[in-house]
Amino acid sequence: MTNLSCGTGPLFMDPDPKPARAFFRKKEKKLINKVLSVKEAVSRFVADGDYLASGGFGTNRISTAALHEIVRQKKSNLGLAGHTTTHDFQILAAGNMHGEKLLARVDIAYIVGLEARGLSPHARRVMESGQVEVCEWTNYALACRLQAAAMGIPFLPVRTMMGTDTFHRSAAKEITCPFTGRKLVALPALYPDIALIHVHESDCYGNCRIRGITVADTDLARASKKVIITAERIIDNDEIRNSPHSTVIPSFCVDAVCEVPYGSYPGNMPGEYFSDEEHLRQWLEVEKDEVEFDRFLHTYVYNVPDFESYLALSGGVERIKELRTQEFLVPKEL
Amino acid sequence: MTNLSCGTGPLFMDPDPKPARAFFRKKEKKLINKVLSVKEAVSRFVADGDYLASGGFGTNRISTAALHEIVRQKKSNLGLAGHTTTHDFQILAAGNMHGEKLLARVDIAYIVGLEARGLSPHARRVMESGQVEVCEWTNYALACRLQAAAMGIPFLPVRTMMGTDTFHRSAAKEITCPFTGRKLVALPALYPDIALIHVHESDCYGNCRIRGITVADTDLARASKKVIITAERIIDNDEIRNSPHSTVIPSFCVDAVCEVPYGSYPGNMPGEYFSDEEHLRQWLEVEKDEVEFDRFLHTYVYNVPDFESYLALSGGVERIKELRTQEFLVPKEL
Amino acid sequence: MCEYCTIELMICVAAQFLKDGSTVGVGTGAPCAAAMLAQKTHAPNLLIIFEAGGFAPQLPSMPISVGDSRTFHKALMAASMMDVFNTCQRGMVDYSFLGGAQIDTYGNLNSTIIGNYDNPKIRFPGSGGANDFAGFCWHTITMTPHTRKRFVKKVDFLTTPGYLTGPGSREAAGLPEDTGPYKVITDLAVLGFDEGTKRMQVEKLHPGVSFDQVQENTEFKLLKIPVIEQTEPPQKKELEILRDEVDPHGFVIGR
Amino acid sequence: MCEYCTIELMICVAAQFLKDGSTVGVGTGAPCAAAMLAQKTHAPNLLIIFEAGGFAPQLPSMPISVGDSRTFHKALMAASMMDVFNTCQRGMVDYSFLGGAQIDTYGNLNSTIIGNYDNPKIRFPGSGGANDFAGFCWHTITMTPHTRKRFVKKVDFLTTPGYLTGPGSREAAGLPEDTGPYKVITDLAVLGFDEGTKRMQVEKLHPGVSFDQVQENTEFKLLKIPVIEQTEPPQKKELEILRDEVDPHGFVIGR
Repeated sequence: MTNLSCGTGPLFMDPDPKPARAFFRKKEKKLINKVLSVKEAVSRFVADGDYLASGGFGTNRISTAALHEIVRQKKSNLGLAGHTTTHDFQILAAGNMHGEKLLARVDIAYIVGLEARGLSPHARRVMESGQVEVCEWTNYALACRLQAAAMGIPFLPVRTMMGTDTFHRSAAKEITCPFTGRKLVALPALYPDIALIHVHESDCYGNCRIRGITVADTDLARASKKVIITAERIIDNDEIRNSPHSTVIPSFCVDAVCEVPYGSYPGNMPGEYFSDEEHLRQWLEVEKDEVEFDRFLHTYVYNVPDFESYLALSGGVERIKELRTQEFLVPKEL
Repeated sequence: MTNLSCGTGPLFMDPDPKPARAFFRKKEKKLINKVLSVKEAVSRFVADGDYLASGGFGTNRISTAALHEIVRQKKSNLGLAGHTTTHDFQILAAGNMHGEKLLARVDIAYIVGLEARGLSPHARRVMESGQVEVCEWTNYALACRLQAAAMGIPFLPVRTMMGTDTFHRSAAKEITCPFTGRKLVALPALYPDIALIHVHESDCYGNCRIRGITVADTDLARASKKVIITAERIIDNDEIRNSPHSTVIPSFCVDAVCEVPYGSYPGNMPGEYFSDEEHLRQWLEVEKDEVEFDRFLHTYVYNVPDFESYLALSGGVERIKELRTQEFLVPKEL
Repeated sequence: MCEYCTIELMICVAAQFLKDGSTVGVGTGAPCAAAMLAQKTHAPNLLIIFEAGGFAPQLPSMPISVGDSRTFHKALMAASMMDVFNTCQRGMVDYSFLGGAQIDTYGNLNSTIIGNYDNPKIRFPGSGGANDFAGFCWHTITMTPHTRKRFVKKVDFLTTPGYLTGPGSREAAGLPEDTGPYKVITDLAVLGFDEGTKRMQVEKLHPGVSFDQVQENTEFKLLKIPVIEQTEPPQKKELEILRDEVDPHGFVIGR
Repeated sequence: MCEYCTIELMICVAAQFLKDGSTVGVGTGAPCAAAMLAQKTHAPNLLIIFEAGGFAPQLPSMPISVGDSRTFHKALMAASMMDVFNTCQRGMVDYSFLGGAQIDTYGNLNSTIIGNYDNPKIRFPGSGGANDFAGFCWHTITMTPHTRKRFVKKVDFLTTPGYLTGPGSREAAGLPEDTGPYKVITDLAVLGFDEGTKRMQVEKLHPGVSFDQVQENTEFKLLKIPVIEQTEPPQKKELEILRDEVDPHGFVIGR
C-alpha cells in the first residue's frame, strides 16, 4: 500500500500508554468517601493547563455545575475534547473574554453550535479570533480515541475521515491493515487530564449509574486521569451492590463525587427533567452583545457562589417542576 | 521498528469487513416474530461447516439447549471460538466419536478443562488425536477479535501474547504503532457464522437483557452473522421499551428466539440457579470410558427429543429448585 | 392536491426514499421529520438511529438534540455513540440523512468553515457525526436549500465525504465499498448522482421549477437524466400526518 | 503456633503479598482463597477482579468458575471480559495470581501442552486469561507444587510470559514496562526473581525444608538471596479464618 498520509493537525495529548499506566497504577483504588462540594472538587482536581472532557452530549446530561465552577474559578489555558459540545462549549467559551483564555486548545468534532437552536455568537467570536489552537476530528473519532485510552492501547484503526479535509486537519495517520492490505485511519489514544460527568446516581465512592444513553462516558471515565462526578442523587453502596450490572462507572476511576440535584440544568436529564429552551435561547440572545453577555455572566455565574444559586435565579425548583412535565410529556390542560 | 513477526497458526475466518458488511446489509432489520423451537432454530441456522461461538462463560449462562441440539442433529465440520469454553466444549466434543467430526477447527483460548473441576477425558482424547485443527489465542485476544468484528474493522492492536509461544501458534501479526513506534499485536477480526447465546430475557423480536456479567456476548451478538438466542423467559416488547438502557443485544442482530426455561442447566444462570456440580461430575466420570460415555450420550442427548426431556432425566424442576437454593445461598437447615 | 410549503414538499419527498424495513441515522430538524413521516406512512418498520446512542425510539415529538430524551423514548435500546457508529461501520445502516453549508458536484459537504481554514470568515460546528455517517452508511441523503452559495464548484473545506474526486476515489481513500451520496433534496429539485461520473444530476423538478432555474442556482454544471419528471406533490394524507402528528408545533415546517 | 497443612501455609504466605488497597486478578482455587484471606485479615480494601467481568464482589464462598454468580455477588460492578482486561492493560491492576503445569527460571509458564506441539502427549486448556493477566498486571504471583517435572529448564510451550529470555526481553517483545513475575509460592519455598538476571531465587524456605531439597526438586539452577529466612508459619487467627470463613467446605485446603 502506497501513499499513506498523515493529518497535519496538532496532537495535544500523548497517546503513549506508558505514562498513563504509571499514573493509573498510583491512583487510589480503596473505597474511600469522595463526597466534596463542586467548588472544592474543581479547585482540587482541575489545574490550569489541564486537558478537559465534558460528559453527556452537549445539552444532555452535562455537568453544568462543574462547568460553571471552572469558569467562576477562572481556570486558564485548558484543552478540551469537543465531541458534540454545545451548551457545555458555550459555558467554557465564556471564559475567553477580556483577554482571558480559559480555552487554549480544542479537539473539535462539533463546537460553537447548539444543534437545532443555532450557533453561539460568543463561541464563534472566540473560535474565529484564532486565539484557540484547534484540531479537527469527528464524533466517532473522538469516541474511538477515548476507547483506545480506556483499553490502554496507543491507537485504534478505523475507517472514518478518509479522503476528507477533516482527516487532513486532524492528527490521525493512515496505516495499512496487516491482514487485508486495506488502508485504515489510526486514531491516537486520548487520555484527558480531567473528566466532568453528570450521572443519575453515585455512591459516595463513585460507583455510578446512568439511565438512558451513555454516549461516550463509560470510556471517558476509564480514559481520564482524574474524574469528577456530579450526581442527581447519592445512593447507598448497598444499592450499588444489589445490582452490580447497573454500574457503568466503577469507583476506582473516580476522584470526586458531588451531589448536585438538577445539575444538568438548563440541559436535559433523561427521566428527570427536560432542557430549559427559554433559558438556552436567552444565552444565545445575550451573547450577541458582548457587554450584555458580560453582565449576564456576572449575574448568573461570577457573582453567585454556586450552582444552587444559579438555579434559584433561573426559576428554581418551580422551573424544574415545569421541565419535569415536559420530560414526562404531561399534557398541559387539565 | 525491526523484527516484526507473525504467528504461524491458521486463520480460519476472513477478517475483511467487506463481505461482512455485504452480509449485514441484507440481514432483516424489521421487528418480526422470531420465536422458534430450538430444534427448528438449529436446523435452520446452523449449517455443516459453520464457524460457531458459544456465549456465556463455559459453565455459566450457556445455551445448553442449543449445544445439545447441534450434537443431536449431528452437525459436522464446525469451527469454534473457544474463549473459556468448558462444559460447552465438552458437549460439542461429544460429537467427535465413531469417526464423526462435529468439531473440525478450534480457535483455542481455553478448552478441555472445566476450571476447578478438572479436565474432560473425552475432550482431551479428541484434541490429542490431532483430528481437530487448532490455533492458539488468549481469552482477551478472542474477545478483542469479536470486538473488532462488532466495530466493522479488520483488526485491533493490543499488547497481549507478546513474546510467547501462544503468539507464535496464533494467527496474529506484530505491527508498529504509527504514533509511539511501539510494537503491538494486531488481532484479526472474527465474524462467526453463528452464535448461541443464553439470556435472562428476550422479547419475541430478539431484544435481550442479561443480568450480571455479559462476558463477551454484547460483541459476540454484533459480530456474528447469525444469532440464536435462548432465553429463560420471553417478555413483552413493552417491557423492553420501558427500560431501553437494559437492552444489551438489539433485535436487528438476532435470527431466532427460543424460550428455554432453565436453559443453561447444568450450568449456572446468575440470579436463577446454580450449576449442578453432581451432574457435571457425572459427565467427567463417564467420559473416562468411551463405551459408557456413548451410552450416557444416547440416554441424555441422542435418544431424547429436546432439552426439556434432558432436564426431566436430570431431576427436572425439583432439581432446579435445589439449585435455586444454592444460587440464593439459602441455608440448608430449618 | 392541496397547498403546501416548500419545506413540506422536501420532507414528503425525502420520506419516500426511506424504504420500509430499512435503517436510517438521522439528525434533528427536517431529516428527522422525514424519517418520522416515513414511519407513519409507508415505512412503519423504519429503524431510526440517533448518533448519541438511541436505537429505534417511538418518537413522541421532534427531538431538539440528537442526544435528548426523545431520541430514546420507548426505544429498543439506549446504548452509546460507539455502538451506533460501530453498527454503521459494520454495514447495518442503510441511510444517513445530512445537511451542510456547502455541497459540490460529487456530493462532498462542508460544515466546518467558510473562507480560509487558518483565518476563517465563519466557523461552523464541524463534522459532528456527519463524516462518520456518510463514510459508513450505504446511502447518504442530503437536504439543503438550493443557492449558488451552497452548491459550489469547490467546497471551502471537505468536512464529509461524498464521491470525493469522482469514480473510485472513495474506495481509493479506504472508505467502505458501494457507499456514497444517493439523493440531494432541495427546495427546487431532487438530484441524484450519475453512475458513471458520480456527478450530481437533476432527476426531478419541483412543480413550477425549470432546469435552467436549478442550474442558475448552482455554481457547477449539473447533469440531467434523459427524462426529468416533475416531483409528485405531497398527498393530502401525508400533509395531515406531517402537520398533525410529526411536527404539530411547526418547529421544522414553520407554521 | 498450631498445626497446618502445606496448602494452608502456601495460602497464608500468598495472602501476605497482597497489600491493602491494591487490585488483584485471581482465578479459582488457592489464589482465590489467598485473596479472600487477605481481605479478611490485613487487606480489607483488596479489590478482587475476575476475568469474566466481576469487579470487587463480596465473595460469599469460593467460586467454582471465574465466571460463576459468586464472582459478582454484591460486586461493585458486573461488567465484561473486555472491561477487565482493558483495566489491566490500562495499568490499574497490581497483581495477577496464576498457576501452570510448568515454570522455568524466568517464571515463564506452560499451561498448553506437554510434549511436541504438533503431536502432544497431553493437551492442557491453554492460556485462558493467564497470558493477558501476566502481560498487563504489574506483578505476577504463581502458586504451584514444587517438583522437577514442573520446575523445568525449558517449558514445552511458553503459554504465559514471565521474564521470557531474561533482562529487557519483555520490553523488547513489546510488553508493558516494569511488569513481570514477582513471587512463586510452592509447597517447599517462597521464590522471587533476581533483579539483575531476572532468574528465580529462593527467598524463604518453609519450615523443615532445606535449600538443597528445593534445588533437587528443580531442574534449573536456583539462585538464592544472601540470607534465606524461614517462612513464617501461619498464625492461629489466620488459620481459623481460612478454615471457618474462606473455605469451610475444604474445596481448596482439602479437609
